[in-house]
Amino acid sequence: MLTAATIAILVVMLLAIIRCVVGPTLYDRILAFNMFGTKTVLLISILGFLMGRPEFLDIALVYALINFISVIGVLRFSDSVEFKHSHQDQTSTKEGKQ
Amino acid sequence: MIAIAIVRTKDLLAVVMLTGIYGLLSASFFVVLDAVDVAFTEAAVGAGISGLLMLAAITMTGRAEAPKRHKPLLALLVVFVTGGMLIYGTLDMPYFGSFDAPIHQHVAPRYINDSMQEVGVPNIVTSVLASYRAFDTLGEVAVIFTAGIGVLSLLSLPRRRRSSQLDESSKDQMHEQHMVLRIISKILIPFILLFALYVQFHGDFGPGGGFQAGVIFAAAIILYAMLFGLETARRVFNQSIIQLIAAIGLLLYASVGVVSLFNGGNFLDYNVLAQDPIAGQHLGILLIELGVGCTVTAVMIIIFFNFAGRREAQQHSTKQNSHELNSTDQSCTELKEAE
Amino acid sequence: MNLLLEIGSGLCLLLGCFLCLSGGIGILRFPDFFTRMHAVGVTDTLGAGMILIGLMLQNPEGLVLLKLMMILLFTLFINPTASHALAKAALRNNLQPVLDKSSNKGGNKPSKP
Amino acid sequence: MMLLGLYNYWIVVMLMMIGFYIVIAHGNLIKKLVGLTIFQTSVFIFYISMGNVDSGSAPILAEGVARYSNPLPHVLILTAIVVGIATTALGLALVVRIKESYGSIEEHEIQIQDQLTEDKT
Repeated sequence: MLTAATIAILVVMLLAIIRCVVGPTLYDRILAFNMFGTKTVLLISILGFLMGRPEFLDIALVYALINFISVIGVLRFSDSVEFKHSHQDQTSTKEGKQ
Repeated sequence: MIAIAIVRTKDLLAVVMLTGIYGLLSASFFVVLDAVDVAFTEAAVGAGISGLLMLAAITMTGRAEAPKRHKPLLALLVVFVTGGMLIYGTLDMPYFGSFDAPIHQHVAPRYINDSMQEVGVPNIVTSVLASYRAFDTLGEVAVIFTAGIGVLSLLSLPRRRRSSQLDESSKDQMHEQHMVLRIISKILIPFILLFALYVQFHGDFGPGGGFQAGVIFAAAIILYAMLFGLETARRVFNQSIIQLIAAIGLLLYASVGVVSLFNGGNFLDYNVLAQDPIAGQHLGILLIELGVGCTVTAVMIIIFFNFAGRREAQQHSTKQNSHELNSTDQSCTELKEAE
Repeated sequence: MNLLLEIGSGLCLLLGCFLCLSGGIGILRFPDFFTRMHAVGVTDTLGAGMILIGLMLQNPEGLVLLKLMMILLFTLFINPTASHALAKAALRNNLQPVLDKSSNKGGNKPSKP
Repeated sequence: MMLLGLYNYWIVVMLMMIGFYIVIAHGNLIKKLVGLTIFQTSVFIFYISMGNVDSGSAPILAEGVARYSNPLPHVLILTAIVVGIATTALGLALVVRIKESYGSIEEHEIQIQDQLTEDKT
């Protein structure tokens, strides 16, 4: 059961990475990043159980917190950049779609 | 893997996001490879702080990357030749996970077998870090300290008080925008700080220690600074006090060594710190982990504050230029300074 | 009793996996940012919660349980908050949702590459 | 079949070369720093994978665990990560200053500006 869960989470992580690489806008990427972080938390907790060393949960806890902080940070910093370079961003997304 | 995508992407912000995911991924990799402490550090550093710093730098320098002028064929050639040579070199290496590789023969068995008797700390990584190779760690802390000073000297601004209406209005606007975030963070920040302390003092028994705890602590304060404004955070954590803390951490570490010298042992030999060698080891490890934690926290905060302060000043100056309020503002600040 | 716990944890894990997978497919297939966010924001929290509850049922003892509960609590706090902030920032920076003008056949549109 | 046992080194070499390629082929200074970070991480993975032992466990002493992976690389890398972030921050600070004085962070533009000033003097 745990192994199946691990595999499922790995698949989801792969999907999130694809979205992060493709993602037309910045926010898609942040979304994928957030999701990836959550999945990493789950993955590490499950791995801890699989290996029989539940000390790993500390790491998962750190992840949950740090993930939040980095998402907030990205949002705060991206505000100003987005305003400054909104024109460029549109062109770059067009390039990305082609 | 992701690295290839990083090569291809021109938009630097996207690159930073990918770097963050890359950090998370490599940390999971470390977990799989049983390196718990390393994964801990990489999680805190690779996913959080480094991404934030790069973002802060990018907001100051612009995000688009210029197209390449020259063809990268030569670079590709160099890369492939080097990579081929390196792979050829690995053919003689011991197999992955094999037990009798030379790395496992030298000092590692002693650490694994004897550290419980000699140091009395279950986490071998901590005992090696803080006791067997303490001198090494002292050097690393000194390097971190030096880097913090370097950033300080490169980016610090002359101290002056910014108090125009522009700032106030933008602050109010921010207050409106981040209502939910602020409330949630107010709940979360104490937990993060508490958890950092837990990591700091539980490092003997589980994964953790001064380095990780310092980074987590700094991350909590950075969160505070991001949501409540840099000025507020600066008022709480005075810059000069933080610099003092950074220095004190390093000094604490070194002075533990000196004290053990005075007590008749070697430099950083904790056995002589107390009557019982094991108790001495515990005391020494506790103290130097504390020193490491102080220095790392303080340096990370210094780095972030300087980046963010420089950024704010830059935005401020562009705003001022556009409004052409230079002279009045300066007189305002001069008045404030005179007060 | 033990069997019951085992079955319960298995069910929770299965449900969590299903939710996560649907979220993953959602993030890849939906046409624009806001629908993607909807897919992820909803399934992610519940999926993570389910998996964590499943793990809790696996090993109900002391510190491990406490830590798992902390993670669960943080996830419940953090995920909706992050989604909220993200949506708000996206809306403020003029990212328009793609509206289906033809009719209410939502979901039939091909997703953008 | 024998060669498959070395796959961890190949991953490391691949990552290292990708980082190396970014450093030498891209002109943007921040991109170069990202490349350096990837290079760094590849070295970390190299060390950690060398310290790994089959069916070994994390190096925290516990009852009933016979084999631990090698703690020494973990210690080295643990400190190296934090030192790495500190030096990266230093590099970023330098980049910011370069941007302020040159108005650009592209390598060739900076070189052109340098040459112009040299020609003038």
